[in-house]
Amino acid sequence: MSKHTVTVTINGAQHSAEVDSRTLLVHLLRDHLRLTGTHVGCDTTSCGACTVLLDGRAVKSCTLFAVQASGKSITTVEGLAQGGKLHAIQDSFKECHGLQCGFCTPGMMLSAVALLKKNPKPTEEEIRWGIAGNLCRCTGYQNIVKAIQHAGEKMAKGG
Amino acid sequence: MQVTLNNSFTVDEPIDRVWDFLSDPRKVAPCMPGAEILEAVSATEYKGAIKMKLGPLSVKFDGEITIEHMDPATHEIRIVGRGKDSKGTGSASMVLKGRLTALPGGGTEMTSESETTINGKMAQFGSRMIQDVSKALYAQFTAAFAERLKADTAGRPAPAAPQDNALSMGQVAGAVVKGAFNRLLGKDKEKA
Amino acid sequence: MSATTSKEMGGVGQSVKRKEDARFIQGKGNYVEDIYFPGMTYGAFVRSPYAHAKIKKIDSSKAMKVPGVLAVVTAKELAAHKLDWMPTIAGDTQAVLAGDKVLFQSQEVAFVVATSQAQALDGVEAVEVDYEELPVVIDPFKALEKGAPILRTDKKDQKSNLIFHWEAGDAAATDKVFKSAPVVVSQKTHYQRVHPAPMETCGCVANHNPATGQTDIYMTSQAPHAHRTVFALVAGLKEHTTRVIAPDIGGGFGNKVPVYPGYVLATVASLLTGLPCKWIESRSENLQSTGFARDYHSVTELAASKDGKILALRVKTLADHGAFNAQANPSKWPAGLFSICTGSYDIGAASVAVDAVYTNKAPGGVAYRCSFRVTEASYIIERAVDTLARELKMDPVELRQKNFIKKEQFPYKSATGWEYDSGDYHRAMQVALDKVGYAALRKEQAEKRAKGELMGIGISSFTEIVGAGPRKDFDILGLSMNDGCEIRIHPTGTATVRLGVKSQGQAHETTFGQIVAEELGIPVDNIVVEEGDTATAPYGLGTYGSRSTPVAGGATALAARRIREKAKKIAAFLLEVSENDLEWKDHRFEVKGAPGKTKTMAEVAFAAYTNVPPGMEGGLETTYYYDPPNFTFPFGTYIAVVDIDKGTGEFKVRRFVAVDDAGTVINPMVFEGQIHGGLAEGFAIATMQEIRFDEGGNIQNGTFMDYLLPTAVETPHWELGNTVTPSPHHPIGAKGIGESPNVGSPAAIVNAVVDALSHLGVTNIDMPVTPWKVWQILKEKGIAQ
Amino acid sequence: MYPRQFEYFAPASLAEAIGLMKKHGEEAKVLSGGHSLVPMMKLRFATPGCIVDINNIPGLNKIEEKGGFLHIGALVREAELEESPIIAKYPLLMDTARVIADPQVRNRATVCGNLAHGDPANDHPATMLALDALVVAEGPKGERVIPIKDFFVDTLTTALKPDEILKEVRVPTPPAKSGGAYVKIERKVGDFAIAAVAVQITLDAKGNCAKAGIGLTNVGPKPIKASAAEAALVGKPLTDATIADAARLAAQACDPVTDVRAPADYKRSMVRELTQRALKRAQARAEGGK
Repeated sequence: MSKHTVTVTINGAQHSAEVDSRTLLVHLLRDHLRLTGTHVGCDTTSCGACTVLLDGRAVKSCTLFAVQASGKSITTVEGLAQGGKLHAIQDSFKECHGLQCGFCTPGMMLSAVALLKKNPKPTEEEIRWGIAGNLCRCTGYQNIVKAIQHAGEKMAKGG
Repeated sequence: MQVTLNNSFTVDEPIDRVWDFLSDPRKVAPCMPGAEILEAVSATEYKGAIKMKLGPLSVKFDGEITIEHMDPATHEIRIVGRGKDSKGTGSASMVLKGRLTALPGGGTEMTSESETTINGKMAQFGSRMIQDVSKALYAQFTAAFAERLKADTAGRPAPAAPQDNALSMGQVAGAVVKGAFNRLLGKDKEKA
Repeated sequence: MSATTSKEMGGVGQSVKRKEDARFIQGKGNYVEDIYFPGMTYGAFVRSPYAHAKIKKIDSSKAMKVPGVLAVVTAKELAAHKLDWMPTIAGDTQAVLAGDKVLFQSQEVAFVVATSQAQALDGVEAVEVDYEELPVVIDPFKALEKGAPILRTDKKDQKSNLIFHWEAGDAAATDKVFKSAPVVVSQKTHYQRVHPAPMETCGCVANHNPATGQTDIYMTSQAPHAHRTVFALVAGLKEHTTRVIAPDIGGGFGNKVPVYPGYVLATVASLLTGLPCKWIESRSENLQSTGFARDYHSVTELAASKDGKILALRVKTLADHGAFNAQANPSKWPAGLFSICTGSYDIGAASVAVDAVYTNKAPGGVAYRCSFRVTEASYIIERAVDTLARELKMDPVELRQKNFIKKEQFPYKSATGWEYDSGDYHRAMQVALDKVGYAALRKEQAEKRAKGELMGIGISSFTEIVGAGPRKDFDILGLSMNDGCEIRIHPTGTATVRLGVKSQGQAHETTFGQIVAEELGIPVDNIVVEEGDTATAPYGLGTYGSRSTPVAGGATALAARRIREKAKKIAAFLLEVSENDLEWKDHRFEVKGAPGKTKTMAEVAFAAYTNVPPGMEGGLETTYYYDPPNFTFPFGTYIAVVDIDKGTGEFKVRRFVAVDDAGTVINPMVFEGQIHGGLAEGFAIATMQEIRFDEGGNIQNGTFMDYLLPTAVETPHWELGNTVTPSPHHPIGAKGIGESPNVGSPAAIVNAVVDALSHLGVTNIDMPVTPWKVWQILKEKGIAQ
Repeated sequence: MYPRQFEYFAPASLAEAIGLMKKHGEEAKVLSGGHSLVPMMKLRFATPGCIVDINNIPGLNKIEEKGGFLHIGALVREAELEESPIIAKYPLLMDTARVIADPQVRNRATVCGNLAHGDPANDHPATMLALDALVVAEGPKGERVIPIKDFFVDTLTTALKPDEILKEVRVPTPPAKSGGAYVKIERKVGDFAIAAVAVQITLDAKGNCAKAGIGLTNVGPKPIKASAAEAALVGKPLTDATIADAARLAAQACDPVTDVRAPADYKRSMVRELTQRALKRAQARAEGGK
């Protein structure tokens, strides 16, 4: 079987698409569904630009076949804002200047969201380890760390 | 990338018999796991192929084997094999220098040196593995050489080539070669 | 300059939150790969597995049978349109597709066009190329030896692998000083080959419309206008019907300055098929075939008096340029601004010589977060000064302070001919020393040494030269390096600002708006900044070499001032006073001595379209092309503190203090962000990044698995400080900050590690400084086992 | 990047999976976490014609202690291992799970896959060698238990037959006064080790070493069990001298090559250095420390 119909819940909405076996999850998101916020930055599972949440866990969508996601629930950067309100992590990245070129930002934010879910009040050290799967070339990470801390505080206050 | 390996071992056979074996690529080639001679172009030129399988990776090189130098007086030989990966993504070559020395007790010592050069995709992405693989290949080759030589000179049929004569690390090497492989690489040193 | 405007106005000096962020944090950025057109085709390259080989035959027949494959383009097809070769920025020629032979591993050999990317890649695998391997030249020193294979056989006059020999300074005078100098030190260094590796790789979507003749080319370009002109000159495209659009760019760092074969071929494919064609590079292709940086082998000599006055500098460099000279440097400056290597020091005599050679490596030599080789220059002088300090048994701080160009010496003419605009090096150094607690650290180091522990303190007091450049001397392929800014003030008082530069993350949409807000009193929220589309943007040579603020920033301020001049006339008309009675105060026009009588820019703007003075041309817009009178010279002092693990050779940057001075700061938040990023890249270069080849020319780190970029875990926590010494000639006194941190930081880190080992007689470790290199030294010295 | 075309199957049972493996032979590859295989497929290094995805097979994702063993099923992800409360008893596993790749990869990559790939650069092989684990393979003829020391045959080659699937790994539950540690030196976080050492020890009543396991990562063509070093410790107190001696023997047991990571002599020296560090940490843990 080299063609498959996959049905995936993405950002709360169900989508079906016919894909090849070899279609990666990131191709499904970008090429089939035009959710282009998820980026591809490498070919060796190294950079994390393609990070999405798969059933709540951060995964690299370039290392998963689309067919493997069938029946699962995915959150991409486009699904972070709810009801027209930005997610705390989005606000914090802007507030703390946690991004420059913006290319790594979606993946970085999704890793951060997963980290904060597990550890709502991480230390700087824990944040740095928590985003070790995401590369950024612009920010030197310092303001990303700050943004994640800030988001954690905001979320604790219900923001 | 280049990998140079040296090796020597002793067989209880007279030097002339060993020389006969060593100077016949049709006998030497099957000692290399996964290698086969497809066609003899001349007495010193052959066409051959070598297949390798390494976990999920597999690669096949097609090429030529040439005896560039052969001196029965000094029992020295230089065999060069050059091949290209069948997918066009790279090349491999091996220069094998062998020299035989008669031992006082009637046996023969074979000293060999191999220089393997890999260019292309394998050298680019797989350099982490190449040295280990080359070492293993060479060890298996020299072990099989000793084994087949013994069988050949004893007039026994050569040990059957593994079904699919591709190098599948370890599995193909199997019981016969494995022990020799470890001895040759000095892997038992830990126990010593 | 401290902020003069309110937070709402958002003028110069305010930490205005970035306007571009809104789309990026919502996944609504628009990068080249995000562009899709109906019927779009996809292109992918067949690349050479060999570093040097003759191409005997290319057989596309099997590839053409692969489902979805539409075309296989080879050099032969391109030659029919005279497109098989293209000029490089450095004025050399580069094969668009290899014809007779390949000159580096991963060189472009054929281009497969298919209906999907997957099918294009299937097609690539099916193209059969018959190569005959040739001897490979990898070592640049061997490239110049007699009997070395000559690589560029396509160039009739090329009798060796030497590309150029270039000299600056006064060799005779310098040699004379060296002959009689009491102290001479010599420091050999290799600034390794690195790759900028922005997170987004290069790509292109070309869309030719056969019906209209219009060709739109979406490109990952740091210089869209320059690229369109090159396309026009090379491919015969008409500039007026060709639109180059650089949409959002996912980082550039110099990697997106050259013209790559992929851009050309996507365009050719679209022209040939009449369908849009997309080409997106994979990461390994990006690392293996697009513009690398550095690869300077240098010998740096300093002559000094016994009490530490530096008398002369002599530098000899061998530069490895790869297979084609595709470096990004202004035409008349083959080694770029490398002759700035006298650095922050008042040195009486200097001579610099650079030999550049061809090797079987990918072409490049781009200005990677660097103003044309200033990074190499800064590195060699800052390393050599430390070596001299060691020789003289002086503290490296003291030696630097003794030789710094003094505040009162500016403008300062250097021995290699540069005129430094402004600086206060002693002050920046002092701020850094105070911040890091230098004296206490030296004390701690002495105590640790006594216990056998290894700790080092490294200093780098760099001077940059940015803002290329004054057009009488600086051009790229003949295009002078001045840049335009267009400002349109709309009737309701909002503004559109268009620039010839192109942000790749530098926040131009925010900071250039701030300049206009400052100059015209229009709140920054009412200003939109547009870049990257040749159909709308004024001409400019793009963003690299920290030139946006020095050049386009100047253009913006002066365009705004030109607007203000006209606005003043209108305001005078509206207020019924003479122009001379008006002053620009609190960001609006006010009648002198009559505080209530004012006109805001919004009021003037409305009048410009509704009620202009009789005889005056309507509207309120202008375009200004700024030709900077000189470069700007940012500077600073960086101090790194490292601790070494004796058992493993691993080291940790415990502290890193960076004090920068880039003149006027437009947006402190963005300014700091630029420094953080530049420091991280400098740290990466000092400790990890390197493109290496084996003896067969096979790239050893062509993926992100082996081309190492630091994660948040390795990256140090930065401590920043700054001083402000405005540029006297720049309209707002700003100098440009994006590259200083990358220029200054590698030397600080290497100096720190060497300092930790200096008592053992160590004077150099070449980058990247890795644990195993440190361990080897420790082992040699009998410290590690 | 797209792999070459392949057939994809997602069997619902182990039997079905084994049937598919048997049917497709050499062309078939098992997909669990996929973080070794998929990158190789994307670069078109690995070009399997058939993928047997075992992710939908129920029952393979359990981590449980029973019968004196910790059972780790084929689909247990590194992150699940790290998060499991049981793991407190297995500090060596905890150390290892934390230094494999990065958080996203650990959310997908499986412990068993890390073993089955047979890569000497992977981290769990050394860990399991130190722990004397058992590998359970399921094939057409049923279940086969392979002691870990016999499992790694050569580079990227294990004792698994083409139609066998690694079903679980069993780690002996350590007795009281046991401790372990994994110490890894890497070029950057998430990288394969330049060298790494896994140590598991049990102390006797007198505080002497009753049992020692030492595994080495990425310093030879296959994962290495430093048996001589292990033997040298048994019955002895863990002093600086005995530890140094064991470390020396461990360094002798490795067979590294010079590559992009580091020269061979550095790697060998690191095995010695890291063995000492791991032994000391394991000792502290066995004595009740962290």
